[in-house]
Amino acid sequence: MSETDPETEILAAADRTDALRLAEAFLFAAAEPVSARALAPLLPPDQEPQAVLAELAGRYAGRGVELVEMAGGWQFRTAADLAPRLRRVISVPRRLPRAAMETLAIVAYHQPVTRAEIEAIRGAALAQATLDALLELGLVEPKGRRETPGRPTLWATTPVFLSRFGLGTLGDLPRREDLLIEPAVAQAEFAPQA
Amino acid sequence: MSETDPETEILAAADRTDALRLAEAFLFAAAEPVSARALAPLLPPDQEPQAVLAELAGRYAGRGVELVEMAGGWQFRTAADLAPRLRRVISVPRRLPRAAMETLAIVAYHQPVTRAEIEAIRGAALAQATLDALLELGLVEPKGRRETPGRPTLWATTPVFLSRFGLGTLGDLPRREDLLIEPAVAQAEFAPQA
Amino acid sequence: MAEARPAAGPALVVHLEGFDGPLDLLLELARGQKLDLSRMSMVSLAEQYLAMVENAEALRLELAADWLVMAAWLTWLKSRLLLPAGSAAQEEGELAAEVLAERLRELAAIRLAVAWLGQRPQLGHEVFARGAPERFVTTDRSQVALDLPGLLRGYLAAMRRAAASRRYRPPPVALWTVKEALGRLRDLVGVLPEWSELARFLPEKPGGALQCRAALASLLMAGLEMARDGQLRLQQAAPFGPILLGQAQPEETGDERNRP
Repeated sequence: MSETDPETEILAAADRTDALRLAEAFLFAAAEPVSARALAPLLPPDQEPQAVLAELAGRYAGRGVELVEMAGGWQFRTAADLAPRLRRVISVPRRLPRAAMETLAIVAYHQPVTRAEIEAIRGAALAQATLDALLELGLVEPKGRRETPGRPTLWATTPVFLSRFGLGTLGDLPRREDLLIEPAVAQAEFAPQA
Repeated sequence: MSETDPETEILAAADRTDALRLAEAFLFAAAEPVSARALAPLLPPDQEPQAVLAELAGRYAGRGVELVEMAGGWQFRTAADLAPRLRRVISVPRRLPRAAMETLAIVAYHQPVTRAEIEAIRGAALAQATLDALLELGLVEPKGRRETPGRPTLWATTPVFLSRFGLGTLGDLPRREDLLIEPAVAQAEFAPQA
Repeated sequence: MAEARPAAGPALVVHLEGFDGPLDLLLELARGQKLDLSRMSMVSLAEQYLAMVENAEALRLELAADWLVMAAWLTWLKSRLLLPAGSAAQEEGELAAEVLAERLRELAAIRLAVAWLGQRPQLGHEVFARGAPERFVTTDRSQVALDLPGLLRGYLAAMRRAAASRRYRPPPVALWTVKEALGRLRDLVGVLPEWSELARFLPEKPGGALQCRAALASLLMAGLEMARDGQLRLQQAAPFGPILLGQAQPEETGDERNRP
C-alpha cells in the first residue's frame, strides 16, 4: 500500500507542531542567535532542525517580528520597516560616530589588522574614545599579535559585529572592487551622512 | 454595516494588520510588560489598544510563546508546558577549598591519623567545617580510635576517595619520596610536632 | 591661490577642522574635482591642499604635524609632476602620485563600506531583539571537582608550610637511659646468676655502636647505683677488664667491700 496510514500521519503532524512550538519558545527565550545544532537536542528525534527553523521563519514572514538567519544562528527580530515608529517608544543608543564606523569598516575588510595599519588607511590617528566605543559594544576584539618587531596587537571583528549588521559571515560584505566599480555612483553615495 | 464600502473595509483590515504588527514588535522588544495605555500612541487612531492586544493574544494561544496579561501590562512568555523541556542544567563543579584539599591529602598519606596529627602536619588548626565537608562528600571516614589517653578518633580515606581520584588502591598514590624532594619539606615530615 | 583666500577664508578653516587628517581632506578635494581617482590631476589636488593649509596657517590655526608632513610631501610631488615628461624625476613623481591615488581609493572604498553598513538595519537601532529574554539554564554547583594533581599540590603545600613554620631541631637520639637500665636490673634481682658479665644485660636491640656504648654506660651507672644500695655486687679483676655483676649477699647489704 502506497498511502501512509492516517494515524501515522496524524502523529507526524503532532510531532511537527511540537517541534515548531519548542523551536519558537527556545528562540524567543534566547538573548543570542541560536544555531540549528543547539536546537537539535530539544526536538523530537525525527525532526530536522534546519527544516523546522525554515518553516518557522516562513510562518513569521511579514509579521511584526521575523525570524532571520545570521551570524552563527537564527534570531527573532522586529521587522525593519517598523523601525521609525518603534523608535518613538523604544530608546535607541546614539549611532556610532563616523570615525568609529570607518575604523570598524577597516577592521572588517583588513582583519586581522594593527592599529598602525588602521591609522595609515584613515590617514588620521585612532582616538582612544573610538577604540573604547568599539570594544565596549563588543564589535572588535584583539586577535593575537603580529610576529614583527614590537609584536603589535591584531584586531578583528566579532560575531556581535555580524549580528548587529545582520550578516551571516564576513563574506556577505560587498567586495571592495564592487564598491568602487562606478566612481560616479560611489561619489553620489558619499552624500554627507550624520 | 452592510452598506460599508468594500474599499473602506480593505483599508480597515490593513490598519488592523498594521496595528497587530506594531503591537507584536513592541511587546517583543520591550524589556517590561506593556500596558494598553503605553501601546495606544503607537497605533493608528481608530485601533483600540485593548482589542488589539486581545486579538494578538488569541493568535498566540497554544503556540510556543504566549501573550499573557500580568501586573502592569502584557508580555510574551514561554508557554508554561514547554519550560521544563527547555530547562538545561549545566554542571559547574566547585573546587574543594584549599584547607579541605590539604587535609584530604594528609589523611591519604598518613592514615589512620588523628585530628591532632593532621593539625600538626598542616601547621594549622583544622576547622570542624572542613572535616564535615570531607565527611559529607564521603571522602574520609572514622576508622576506630587510637588507644592513647582521650582515645582520639582515627581518620582514613574511603573507597569513594579512590574512585573519585581514579585510584585502584592507596598504593597508586605517588610515593612520598617522589613528591617530597626538597630537604626542608622532607625534614618537616620526619620531625612532626607532637 | 591668493585671490581665492579672501572669499573662502573663514569657511575653509571651519572646513579643515572637520577633517579627520590630511587624507580625509584630499579625498574630499578629489571628489570636488569629480574625477576618477585613478586619473585625477595630482598637481591640482596638491595645489588645493596647499592653499587650504596655507590659509589655515595664516589664521594661526594650530596644525597637527601630519597636516604639515602631507603638505611637504605634496609640495615635493607637485615639483616632480611639473617636470618635463619622461625624465627620471618626473617618473618618480608619477609613481608617488599613483601611491597616493591608491591610498585615496582605499579610503574611498572604506567610506563606501561605511555607507553600505550604515544603510543596513542595525540591531538595537532599526531592529530589536527580545527585550526580556528568558533563561532556562540552571547551574548546578553541587558537584566537586577533584583531581589528583590538586590533591598532590595540597599535600605539598601543607608540607611546605609546615616546614617553613618549624625551627630546626636535631632529631632526638633514642638512647637506653639509666632509668631504663635500673628498671631492667631490678627485674633481675633475685634471679641473677652468681657472676656474669655486665654486657650480657644489655637490651636485645640497642641499635648502632653509639647506642651500644650508651646502653653499656647506662647499665654500669645503674649497676653502681644498685651496688651502692647493696642490691647487687660488681667486680672487675683488672683495669679495662670485663665487669662482672653478681647476686647481692644478704648479710652484706650496704657493704661496699666487694666493689673493686
